[in-house]
Amino acid sequence: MAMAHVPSAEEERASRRIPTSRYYIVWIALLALTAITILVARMHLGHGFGLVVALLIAITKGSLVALFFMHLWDHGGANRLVLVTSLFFLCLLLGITLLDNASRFPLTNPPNTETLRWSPPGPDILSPGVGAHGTSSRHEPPREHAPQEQQ
Amino acid sequence: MSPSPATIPPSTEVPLFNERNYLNDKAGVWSWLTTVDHKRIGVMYLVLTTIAFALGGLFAMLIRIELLTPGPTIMSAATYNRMFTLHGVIMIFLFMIPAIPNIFGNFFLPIMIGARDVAFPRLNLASVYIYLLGAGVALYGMIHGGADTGWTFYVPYSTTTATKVVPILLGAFILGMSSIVTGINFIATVHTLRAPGLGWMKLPLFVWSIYATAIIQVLATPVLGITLLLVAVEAGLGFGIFDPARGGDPILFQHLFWFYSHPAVYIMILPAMAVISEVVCTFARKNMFGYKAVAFSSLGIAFVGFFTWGHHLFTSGQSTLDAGVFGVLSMFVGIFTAIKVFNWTATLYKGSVAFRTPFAYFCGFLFFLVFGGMTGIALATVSLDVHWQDTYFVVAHFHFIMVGGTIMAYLAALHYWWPKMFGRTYPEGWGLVSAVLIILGFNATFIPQFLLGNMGMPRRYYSYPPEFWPLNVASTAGSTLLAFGFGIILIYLLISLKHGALAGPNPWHSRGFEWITLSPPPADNFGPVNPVYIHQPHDYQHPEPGPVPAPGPEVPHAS
Amino acid sequence: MNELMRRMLFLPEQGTSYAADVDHLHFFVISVTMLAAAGVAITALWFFVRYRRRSEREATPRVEPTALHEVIFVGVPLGLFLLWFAIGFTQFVRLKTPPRDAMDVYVQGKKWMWKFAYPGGPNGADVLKVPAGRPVRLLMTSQDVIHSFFVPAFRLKQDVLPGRYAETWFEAKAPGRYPIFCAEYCGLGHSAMLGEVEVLPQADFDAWVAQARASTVAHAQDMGTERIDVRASLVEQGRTLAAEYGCLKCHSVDGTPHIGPTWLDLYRKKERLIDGSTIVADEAYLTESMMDPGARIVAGYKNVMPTFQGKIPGPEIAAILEFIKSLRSDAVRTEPSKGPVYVPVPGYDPAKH
Amino acid sequence: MRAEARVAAEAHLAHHFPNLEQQAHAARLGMWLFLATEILLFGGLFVAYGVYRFLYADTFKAASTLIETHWGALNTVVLISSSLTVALAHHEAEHGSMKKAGLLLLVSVAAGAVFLGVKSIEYGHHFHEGHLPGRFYTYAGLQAPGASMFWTLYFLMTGLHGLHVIIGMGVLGLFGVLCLRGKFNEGYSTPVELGGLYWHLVDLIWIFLFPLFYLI
Repeated sequence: MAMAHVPSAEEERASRRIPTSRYYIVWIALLALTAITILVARMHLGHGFGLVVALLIAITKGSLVALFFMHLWDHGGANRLVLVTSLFFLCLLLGITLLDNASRFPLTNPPNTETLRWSPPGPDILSPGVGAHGTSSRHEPPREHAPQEQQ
Repeated sequence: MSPSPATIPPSTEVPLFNERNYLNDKAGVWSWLTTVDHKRIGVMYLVLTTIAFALGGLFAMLIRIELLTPGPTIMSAATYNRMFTLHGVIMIFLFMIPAIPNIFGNFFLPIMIGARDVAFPRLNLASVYIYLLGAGVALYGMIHGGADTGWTFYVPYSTTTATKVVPILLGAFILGMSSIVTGINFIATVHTLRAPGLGWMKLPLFVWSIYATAIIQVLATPVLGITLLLVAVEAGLGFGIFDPARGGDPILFQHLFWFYSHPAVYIMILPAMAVISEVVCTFARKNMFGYKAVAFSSLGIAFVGFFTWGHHLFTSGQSTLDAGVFGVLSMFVGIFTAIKVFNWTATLYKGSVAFRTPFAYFCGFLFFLVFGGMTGIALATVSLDVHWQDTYFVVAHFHFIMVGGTIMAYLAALHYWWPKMFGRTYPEGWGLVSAVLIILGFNATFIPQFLLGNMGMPRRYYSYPPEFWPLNVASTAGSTLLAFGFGIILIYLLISLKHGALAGPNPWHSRGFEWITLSPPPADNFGPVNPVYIHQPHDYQHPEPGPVPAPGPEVPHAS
Repeated sequence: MNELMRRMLFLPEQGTSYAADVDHLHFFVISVTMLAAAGVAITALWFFVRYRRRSEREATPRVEPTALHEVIFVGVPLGLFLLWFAIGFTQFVRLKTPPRDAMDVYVQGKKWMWKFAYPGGPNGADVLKVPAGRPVRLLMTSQDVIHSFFVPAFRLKQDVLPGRYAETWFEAKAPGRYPIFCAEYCGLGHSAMLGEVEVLPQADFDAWVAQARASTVAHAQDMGTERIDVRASLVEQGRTLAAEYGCLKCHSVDGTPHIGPTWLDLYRKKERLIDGSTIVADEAYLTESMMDPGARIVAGYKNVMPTFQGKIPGPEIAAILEFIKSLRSDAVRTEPSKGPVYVPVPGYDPAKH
Repeated sequence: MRAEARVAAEAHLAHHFPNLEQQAHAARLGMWLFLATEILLFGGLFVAYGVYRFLYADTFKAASTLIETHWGALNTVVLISSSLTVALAHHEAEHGSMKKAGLLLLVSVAAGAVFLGVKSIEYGHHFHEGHLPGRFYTYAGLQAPGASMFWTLYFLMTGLHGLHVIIGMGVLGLFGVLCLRGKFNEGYSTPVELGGLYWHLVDLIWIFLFPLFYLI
């Protein structure tokens, strides 16, 4: 940061006249990208691939909005840092949490087909119906996925 | 020499007590309720957080009395569960998080950087009212039955309990907004309102730490906000976002919750480190040994603090791989604290050390922080945590950091800056007596809890097997001493407001930047002239300039 | 040395080989912690004594650290911390990886008890019997909220989550009895959710299992179509019956408001009726409410309960009443239950397994 | 800048700032910090979406076909265009054309209203079909683990976004009216800029919500 009270170079740059045509160009680009992402979705690419393409297009669109409509292209400095930092920590939270779900003991993930296969052998003490004592009255028993019902 | 130019007229008379100050500049209750003066807002926070602290302390004492015997002592299990929830919620959201940043940060951060107010004064006032609103909503919940979930609000317990958990959640959410507003204000202030000559590498270390705290407040608190809202929505409407019966994942809640609540620990301890950095320099009469290391370690804690939340989940069902990732990252956050501890200690080397009450608290702080911090490292050592997780060891560890760290620093700050804030000194004798009482009482309260944790006593236990009895009695006895200590402080500080000796502008002969102005400071902080900064803070190498110079003549904006 | 440190730190006995290894790391870490805290405190104290202020106008030299200082300040603790992590994580991976030959036991936590089931029977509550010297894998789930299965003597803890399984394992060294605590806060009875691991010599364990399975068959033959295990306490019978008759569909037992008044703390409670009068919910009123529910309705509730006149035999009414009477929010056990621990499963035929 | 505009703008200078540029810089930084908190507020929901999508990938794919893409596409176009008008309004305000700026802001508010109208049509359809969160989920066509979770996330995320649209409309409407009344001038149009930043963020979040719920 430059000395606090002196308008920085970025501010000087920000105050010079920006042609309105720039906004229109960005707008057209955003519309075009929207059309492309819809078309790509119609093409039914592979499961993961479609997601990646859609997110890449969304990130491109988001960057256009942030850079030109929100003037990060002209301002920068601390403002850019703030945005980048917040996105960084968001990715961190998302990344490590997903890593956890992907790598934990498989039965510790919420019921999926894998869990359903792991119903306990022998007498069933684990079904919620048997000891109705603690079942919360506000929720129905976990019908969608109770392991023992899949035997 | 201090941050005033060398051209002070020698005839400058500095009054011992600044008659026309921020306290009496405008009169009347209304002028307080609508004030945008950062100093008055700091004082308002001082009053509010003291009330919260007294309430939280009362609950703590009731909890300790209940645990005096293995079975029921004075209350039912239902009441006990509400007590520890309220103790946690009040102490964390109403006291720990706002206390040092909102009282001393508000009061001294602008003064230290030569600003006449924070960047957004009206927003600053709004944060007080948001705080009051949040406290009010939480209080409504408390009066109408309270919540019995613990301050961690773990699902699915919190979404199925019959108690009034929704108002408490909303209260905590609103308090979070107050915290965010303060954080935004501090960051913008430090970026845009530093006085001429005050570059980043001349900022007082207090400002560095508060700045780092503000970064955490801004980036972490919103995640807590949305998490608490989701729990409230699920408890109130049954949307099932964390409900296992509908495919929800309770561990996801824990990830989101600790993504805030682990950095929140640093929201509580970084301001304490901020205070200690000032206190140690003043009472050792030395510049900080390794200024840059201490400054950047604050930012380091703020940054790495975001990478370690998963060490609260080692036994929760989180994956082994994640446990490893969080385990190793947690080790790095300890390093930054170690740097600070070593540098503070080294600052005393070749200093001129005066033993006053704030310095007594500094000594306590140093020991407790090392012990508490290293037990934190021990807890983050994955296999050890399996035994300690959710036992009294954890309780003792975070109380060592919170009480032994934050409250020691809070008391140090209170004594250190009391003369500046109110123009009068506290009685030194009583100060030392209560400091000794508190440090002894603190050890007696929490060291037995470490041992209880080792024995395997889980936390949040209303009753316990008889083998845990003797250590619980010791802990309760210690907490009584602690309560006495706090009581004494409250009494003598209140008395000193009227009857204390006049302090003068710089009773400690400190070269910290906040001491250049009068005591108590005038409403616009510096009078007619703006301060100009030439030296680093705590620069004691120049010849003693006599009584503290009044702010020098205005220097035209240039750099 | 090991024994001395363990006693000094108030640690419980080391019931597994894993526990001993964890304790050694514990001693290492805690010793360094105490040394560091004492070291910093003593250094500070020495500096204070050596450099105490002698006059109010003392000048001090400016002392700046060299790069070496900061490298030492960072390097020494970081080296120690990473060493601890390396040892600790290796141990943790060991705890998380059950041996292939481990014996499985299913564990279910619920408010506020532990249930255990062995593949092939039997099952039961509160006491987990395992053979000594054999790895045991626990597959654990919860019926309601999160609990945490904690055996201090084994240095073992694992949260138990509803709707999914968690796993952990241990190998008990020697026969003995070790307490189980619930370490994750789960409500009113959290501190009473106690249990016990009973470690038996392998031969005793085998004999116990064989006997329990045999009595299951005998029991199934004896009991015929009898639904209720008459050897259970009246309260336990009442709990089962209440579930069976559907009482719990409308009455909660944990204080939650529902279609009917909660049973928690209901006995001897003063209730306001819809006609404005009050009544003490004693045995007579509770029985009347089962037989003729519409007679006296508690304020705030609708007359929707069907009558159970003639549908419940007398002894069963008594059992349900006993169950209601047992539901006290302040009735907290401080010991594991002493009741009939292993109830054989009626109708279960071990020959098939 | 013209001299009289400079004088008029000085009236907005707070006592503790040395000059207007500095004050605008602080306000902009404060706004960006606030936007960062908004990003992390939504971030919690995006993480929940990520986790549940990971766990119930097929169910989410099946559920997303129940949302009609054309409504989402229309709303995307509406929001992007309103972002353009807001950006233009800021541009005009900075160069002193307050009337134009005010009108452009009011156009943006109208676009926000269109967005909410379309959203309410969609919501009505989902209510009718029983595509509802958690315990309200009654749709018989898709019964699989995680099906109700998709709608929980859909309603929470679009609902929170809709709330932001409403707040944004209020803010832009207020500043639009103030522009028309001449409360701002060439030297001082910071509120218009900050309100615009808020609106762009609302747009930016929708840009991510649209593919996550409507396309994949």
